[in-house]
Amino acid sequence: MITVGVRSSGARRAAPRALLLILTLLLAALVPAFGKHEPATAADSPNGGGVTLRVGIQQEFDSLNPFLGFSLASTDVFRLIYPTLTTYSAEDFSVVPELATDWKSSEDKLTWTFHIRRGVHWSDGRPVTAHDVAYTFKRMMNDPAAATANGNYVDNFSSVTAPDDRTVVIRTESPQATMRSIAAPIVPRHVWSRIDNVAEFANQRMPVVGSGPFVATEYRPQQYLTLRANEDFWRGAPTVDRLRFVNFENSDAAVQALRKGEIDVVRDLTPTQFDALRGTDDIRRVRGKGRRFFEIVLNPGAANSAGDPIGTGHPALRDARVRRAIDRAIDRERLVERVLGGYGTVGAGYLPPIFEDYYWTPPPEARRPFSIEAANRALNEAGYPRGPDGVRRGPSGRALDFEFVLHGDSPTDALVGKFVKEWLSRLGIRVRPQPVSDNQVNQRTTAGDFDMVVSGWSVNPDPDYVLRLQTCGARPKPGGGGLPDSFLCDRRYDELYAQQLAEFDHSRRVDLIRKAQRRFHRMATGLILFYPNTLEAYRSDRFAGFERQPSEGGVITAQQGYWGYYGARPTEQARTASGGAGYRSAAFVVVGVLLLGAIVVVSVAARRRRTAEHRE
Amino acid sequence: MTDTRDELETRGPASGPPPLLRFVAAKVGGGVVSLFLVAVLGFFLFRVLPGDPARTMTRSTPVSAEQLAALRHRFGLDQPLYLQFRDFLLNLLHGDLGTSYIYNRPVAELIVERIGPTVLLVGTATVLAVLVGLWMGTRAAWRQGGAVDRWFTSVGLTLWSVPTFWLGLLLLMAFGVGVGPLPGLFPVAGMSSPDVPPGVVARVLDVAHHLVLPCLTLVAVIYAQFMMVMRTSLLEEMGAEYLTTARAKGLREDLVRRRHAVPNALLPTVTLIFLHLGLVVAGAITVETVFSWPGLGLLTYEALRVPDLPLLQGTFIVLAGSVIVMNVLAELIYRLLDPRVRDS
Amino acid sequence: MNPILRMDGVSVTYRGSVRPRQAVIDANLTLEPGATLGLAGESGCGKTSLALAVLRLLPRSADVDGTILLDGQDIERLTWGGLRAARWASASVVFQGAMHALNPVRTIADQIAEPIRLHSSERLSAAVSRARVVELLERVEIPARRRDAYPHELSGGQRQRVMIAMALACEPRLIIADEPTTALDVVVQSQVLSLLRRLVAERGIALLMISHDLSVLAASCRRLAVMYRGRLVEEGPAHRLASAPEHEHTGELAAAFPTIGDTASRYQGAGEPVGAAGSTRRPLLSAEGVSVEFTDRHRNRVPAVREVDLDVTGDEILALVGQSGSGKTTLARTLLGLRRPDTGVVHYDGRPIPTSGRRLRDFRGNVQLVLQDPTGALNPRHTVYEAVAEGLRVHGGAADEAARVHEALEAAELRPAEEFAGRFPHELSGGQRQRVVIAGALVLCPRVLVADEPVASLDATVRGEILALLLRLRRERGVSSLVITHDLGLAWNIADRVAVMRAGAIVETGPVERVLIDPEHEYTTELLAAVPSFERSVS
Amino acid sequence: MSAPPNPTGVTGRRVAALAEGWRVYRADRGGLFGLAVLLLVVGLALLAPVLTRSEGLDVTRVRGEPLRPPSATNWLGTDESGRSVLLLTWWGARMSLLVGLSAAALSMVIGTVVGLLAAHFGGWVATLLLRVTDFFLVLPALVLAIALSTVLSRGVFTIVLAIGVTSWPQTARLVRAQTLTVETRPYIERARALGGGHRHLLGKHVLPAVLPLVFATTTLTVASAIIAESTLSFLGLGDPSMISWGSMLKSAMDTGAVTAGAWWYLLPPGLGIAIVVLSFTLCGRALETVLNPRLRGTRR
Repeated sequence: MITVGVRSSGARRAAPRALLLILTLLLAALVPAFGKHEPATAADSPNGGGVTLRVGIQQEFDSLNPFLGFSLASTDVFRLIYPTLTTYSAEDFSVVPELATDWKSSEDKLTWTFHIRRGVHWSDGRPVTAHDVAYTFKRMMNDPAAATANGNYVDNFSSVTAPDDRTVVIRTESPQATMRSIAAPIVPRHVWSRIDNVAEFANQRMPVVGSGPFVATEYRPQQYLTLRANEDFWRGAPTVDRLRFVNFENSDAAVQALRKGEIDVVRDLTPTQFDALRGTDDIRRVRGKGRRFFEIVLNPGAANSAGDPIGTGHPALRDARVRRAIDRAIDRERLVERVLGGYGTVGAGYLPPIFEDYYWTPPPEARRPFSIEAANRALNEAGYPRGPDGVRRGPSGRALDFEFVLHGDSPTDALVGKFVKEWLSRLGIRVRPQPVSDNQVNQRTTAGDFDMVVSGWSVNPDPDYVLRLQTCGARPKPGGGGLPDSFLCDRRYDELYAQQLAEFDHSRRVDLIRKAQRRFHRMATGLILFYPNTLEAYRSDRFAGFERQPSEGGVITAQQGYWGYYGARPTEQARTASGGAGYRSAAFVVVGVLLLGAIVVVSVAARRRRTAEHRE
Repeated sequence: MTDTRDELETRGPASGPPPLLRFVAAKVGGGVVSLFLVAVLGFFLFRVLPGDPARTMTRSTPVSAEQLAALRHRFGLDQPLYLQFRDFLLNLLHGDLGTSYIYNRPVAELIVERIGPTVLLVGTATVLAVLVGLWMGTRAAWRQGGAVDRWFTSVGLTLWSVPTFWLGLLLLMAFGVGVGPLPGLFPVAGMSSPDVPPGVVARVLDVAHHLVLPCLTLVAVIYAQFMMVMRTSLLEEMGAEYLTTARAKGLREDLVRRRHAVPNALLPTVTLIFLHLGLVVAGAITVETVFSWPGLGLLTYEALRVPDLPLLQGTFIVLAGSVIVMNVLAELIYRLLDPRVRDS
Repeated sequence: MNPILRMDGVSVTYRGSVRPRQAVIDANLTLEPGATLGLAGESGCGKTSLALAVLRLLPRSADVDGTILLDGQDIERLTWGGLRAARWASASVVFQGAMHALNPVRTIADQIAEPIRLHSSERLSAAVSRARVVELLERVEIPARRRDAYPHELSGGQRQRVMIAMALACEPRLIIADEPTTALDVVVQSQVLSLLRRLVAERGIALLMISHDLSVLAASCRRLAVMYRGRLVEEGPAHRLASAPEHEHTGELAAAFPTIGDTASRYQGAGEPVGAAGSTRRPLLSAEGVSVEFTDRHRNRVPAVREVDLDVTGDEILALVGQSGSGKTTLARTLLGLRRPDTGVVHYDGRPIPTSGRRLRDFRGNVQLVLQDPTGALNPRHTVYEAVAEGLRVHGGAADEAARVHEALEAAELRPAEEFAGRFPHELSGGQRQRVVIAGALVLCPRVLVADEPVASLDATVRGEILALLLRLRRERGVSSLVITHDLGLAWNIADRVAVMRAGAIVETGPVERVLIDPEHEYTTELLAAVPSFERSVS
Repeated sequence: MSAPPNPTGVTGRRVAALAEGWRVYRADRGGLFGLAVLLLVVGLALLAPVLTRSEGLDVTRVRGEPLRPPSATNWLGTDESGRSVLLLTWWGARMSLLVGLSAAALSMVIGTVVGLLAAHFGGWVATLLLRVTDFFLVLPALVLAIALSTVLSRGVFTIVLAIGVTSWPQTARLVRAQTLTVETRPYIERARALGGGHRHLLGKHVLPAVLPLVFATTTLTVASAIIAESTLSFLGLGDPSMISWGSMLKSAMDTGAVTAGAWWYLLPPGLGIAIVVLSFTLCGRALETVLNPRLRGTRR
């Protein structure tokens, strides 16, 4: 032991050996990790032939537990492995049967009866019955943890029963127009009734028992999730044999992987990447309309549900004239061109153009086109003169100096902040962008502690949820909680909202929703800047095409349904090529490099030993 | 003035195990205190942060106010801070680091899952960097001011001056993506390919293939530290009189170096190497992010973006804690290696 | 018989960055087998360079001219391999400061065995070399069981013995001992010297011993050579050089190591307190039952000073002598109020010394400290003027600061004061620096100087001047001195009274003439016996 | 007759001491290179408002096409908003240097104070300070800086704070060691014997002896602070509205410059960091050589 530090000559010679030993040990330490998932993959060898659709994603699966998972990545998977009562058509988002073959509601619209499809089986062979559906909903109603992700669907339920294997009866507290679009995944009762604590259950025992077009078979956190095709899917087996989601930490890595053919589809491309892929061999780009809108909320004088003012909003923003003037100072066309690289639609009413029915643009007389001069004029007329420093003053003499809260990790926010700051400075309004963490953005939004804040929502095919955000009811309760957006609390808007919720006739409902958007636009509490496109790309040598949703200008991945993955059309080349071809050559490269290194080390050492005697 | 030392008396050899035990106890005790401080720091740092994680978790998903309240309750966010702190400490003792917001799973479980890849990456890189650094440092110091010294030093310093993630990006572009005629030799992301043929050898080779670029990046950035430490440490020894003794004995120059100078210079280097482990950890965070290496660093980065406070807190405690543990180990090892402090 | 070492016209020149420096100029030396030669000289005179040149151990920046024949071989013409073979086998070295000359992380047995294995013609088995190591250790009186000890586990004397054992390992014909005992206490020094003397005599090994201490050399060598500024100025039999030096410098060296009891070595004015007897007999600074304890690394309380009573009366020079570690420096710090005694009390002028505030500062003005190492005692960033004025400034400044600094410099014999005021310490010689330190003390007009080894780090030539200055200050300004020293000769030179300290306690106090000539305590006798002197030199 | 010190003589000697230091420094070619580069970069950064027009940074006014390769009009191409990368790099130098220098200054102040106090005063204060220092020394600085910048709102001040309060322990350790060394010097004891109090000792003797080395280390701290700034920005913890080299790299990566092969956007800020950091490191090492003669080349 004494000689450890002393016998250096021995230590020197031992060093390479020690290194080798350590490396071997480190590698050996990993072997069990590989073995862990072996049983799951044995049945479905990676090279067992067939076509694998590999999708690069840049978001983690927050949970594979359908009661807990919120993230887009997770909900996308749930749609593939669990059934839902109904789904949205790939063509135009119309509600179509899925697990429920048909449904009807009572006269008072309070009782809904769904009939469950026959011949559908869970992946472990058990049949899917009405009891599974009832179990799932009841668990969400009774177990708070199970309500985590989809509790909002059952908020209004008073009871759920399954009188027989094929019938589910749901009673609601009040009429609800969205009853036909309950997107909550249905889980097998025989599996989940054994789970006591939903909150702690990761649902990672592979294969996951489900009944969608695919079955999850292998999961490596932060690396990939593999699903195999469900041959017994009631609609028929999917066109690919396997589907794999591969995690990438940044979109550049994903794009490189696409270029090298390591993955087949990539989503959430930046405009730059999208442009860079133009003209690349074997890669086709897909520009789809997005479901998101991007808005700037101007604090109109936030108040809680009791009507008491809260937050630190600037008084000048309570003046709708100021808000409209600000709106006129924002050049949306330029934002779409510079921030989105042209891949987006200029913001208009409220709901995005992907939903053609509801999409509303202001008529010419209501439009507020970009004009700094007009905005300046409007502010002058409204009584906000410029102070000696060029900054306008409100009636109370307070300078128009606004805190603009941004999401710190969002490049889009940062860029929009830069533009808005410059434009408003020409209006005599000082803007101080404040990039903060998402948690803080949300907290400040809820508390009304902002003058301007960036906001944005993904809109479901049924727009009820985002419409409700702008009602008085969405304002936070005095004790905290609540989910406000722009703190618009307008009697006229609320009336329109209530009418559309109780309206079961589609075209009348559309009309009401457009009117509500017009009111929202008029009040100018939320300035809708743009609707970004969803940019995707795929390997055209391996896939001829995908089912898009909607079929006109829609997207491949993250649909409101499973159509994109389910209806992928592999090329002949993809069917015949064997996987893992690139791997062996890579292995040879590594071995070669290692060997070369070893040879160099040995020869240098030998030379040194020979010459050592001659040197001083 | 050494007036407490009595030259007449022969100072005995090791006066038994008690001092050593006391030393070990003191060091381990100090480490435990530091770990506790890390835990406390981890808690308060991340809890004083304003923000509403519940809403962030459900970002852009339709949820009701009731769901949010239930979430806040589930994560204990509706409790007063001191109660949260008490629960945090109690849970920590059981190895429970709370539940991640973004993964909806126990943080401890996530960390255990990711720790292997990080140990592989950081371990390999550190071992390589230490070997390369020590060797180069020895060569550079022995011929101070010579061509070898100048080259080693300037290359090392230049690489040290480059931001880790930027170097990683360049390597990724050059060897992962490929530049001009050079094809992408190495994978751009991840730790293993999903479509590797079965068999341990193939899997190990596959991981090694993925390991090359991240490991290279990390080694390139950190080895200079070890090299400079070794160089300085050896230069300190270069003028030592016992080297003159060794030369007077008729030893060859390389024996003087290997038997006498290097073992002495190595001792202070050991502690400094461990002190620089924090730097390696820092490098791991960025390297793992650039190369999508599924380890703790990447987990930290994931947690950062939200920020997922329990997860950040967990990775903070684990990363800082492991560096502290390594340092305590270093002190113990040093104690064993250096006869001068071994028995005192 | 051929001489074992022969140097003809050897010069050593260092190629400096500015200009070359000649360390050794035209040295001629011859050493017959079995002969002993002492090479004396002040620090920096080139004696170590000359010794290292024998084995070509000088740094690369050194050029050696002339011929050096070691055992008949011209070492300049040897190949590296030949040179390596000659090193240690023909001549070995006992280096100064064995703590640094031994590798701290290897056991002593390992280090002793290294040259044995290296220079052995056949491969030695581990057992053989171990037996040889044990034999060598026993020869230098270190028990064999200590062979696996590391250097730091041994005392200074033992380490030096290990160096000697190592030097004997290959049975060389010449041993070069470079200041082999400098860092050691007198008692240990005499033990190590007698061991070295005995071993070379037994085996007929030639010895070239280098030291600044003429008495040490005289005690060990038959012939002495004196080196001064790179040149050998005098060579001859030891007793002749000691008793009748021809060169002026040899005389200076000899004077630095006075013969105790020889009245010629007593300085003018020593032992003759001036002033009225009544006023001076009163203790000015006194310790009553003072004890001081330290806390060591294991939290044990270690007594450093035990129950000491000591008076410094006005107008006297009191020498406090003792070996290192005897607690004399701690006692001095306590007397200065830099440390608080754990028990007992220190009085100044009849009152306990204050512990804080203004009164402590006033007390500090009266009792001043002069330190061993003048180089360290001056802040290298401060000019002489600033260093001297520092005391005044600390005490609130003085309107006539410049005048008082000037006066203090003159009093410390730095004349003309203007010339020195603007200089930095590194531009001064060692003696001048010590004068600046003294001037810095004098500027406050103290009544007592506590001088801790005031000349230990100074060369022989300067030593006398500083001691004379202390005497003159006593005579002209009535400044008492408490001189702390390990050097009994110094006490004999200038002190009125002497106090002998051992292991924290004062064992004997009395007038110099009585204590040093007719000691009562056996420890004093022991100390006196260990002092090397010309009388006891090998003749 | 009084002998006032000759002020010009003293100054002359101090100048001579500086000249000697400069002579040693000059011998270090790396140090000279670093100094030259730093002078150039700092000069350019200071003159940016004079030599360039800041309108080029205003996203609403630039007319350039986004992400174009270098051309006659834009020598280093354009960024995703059509701004000149050259102009951005130029102005980014200001922010990067500012952050680096301020963070290093903050770390220097904390480190020096803690180190001095820990070394000069014994007892529980020193023990506590030493414990804290050791604790922060082993704590991975970047991890703590990440934590801090997550907690605080984004901005220059946060970055400076996060880097400053995590990088001081090395300085504290160095100052402590140096102070302990200085305090063993006899002149400290002499000053104490002269009656000097803590302020006198620290102000007149310890601090002047410690400061040069502190400056040398701080030079090295600036280097690591600039890297830390870019790393924090890369991790998304910087202030995206400020123009620094780190935030430029972050924007480049966010917009997909790697995929687009926009090397002109990735290389300038990265090279800027590398060159400036290298220069600071070289200067710091050269300064250390000047101040610590032991590091100068001597060899037996």
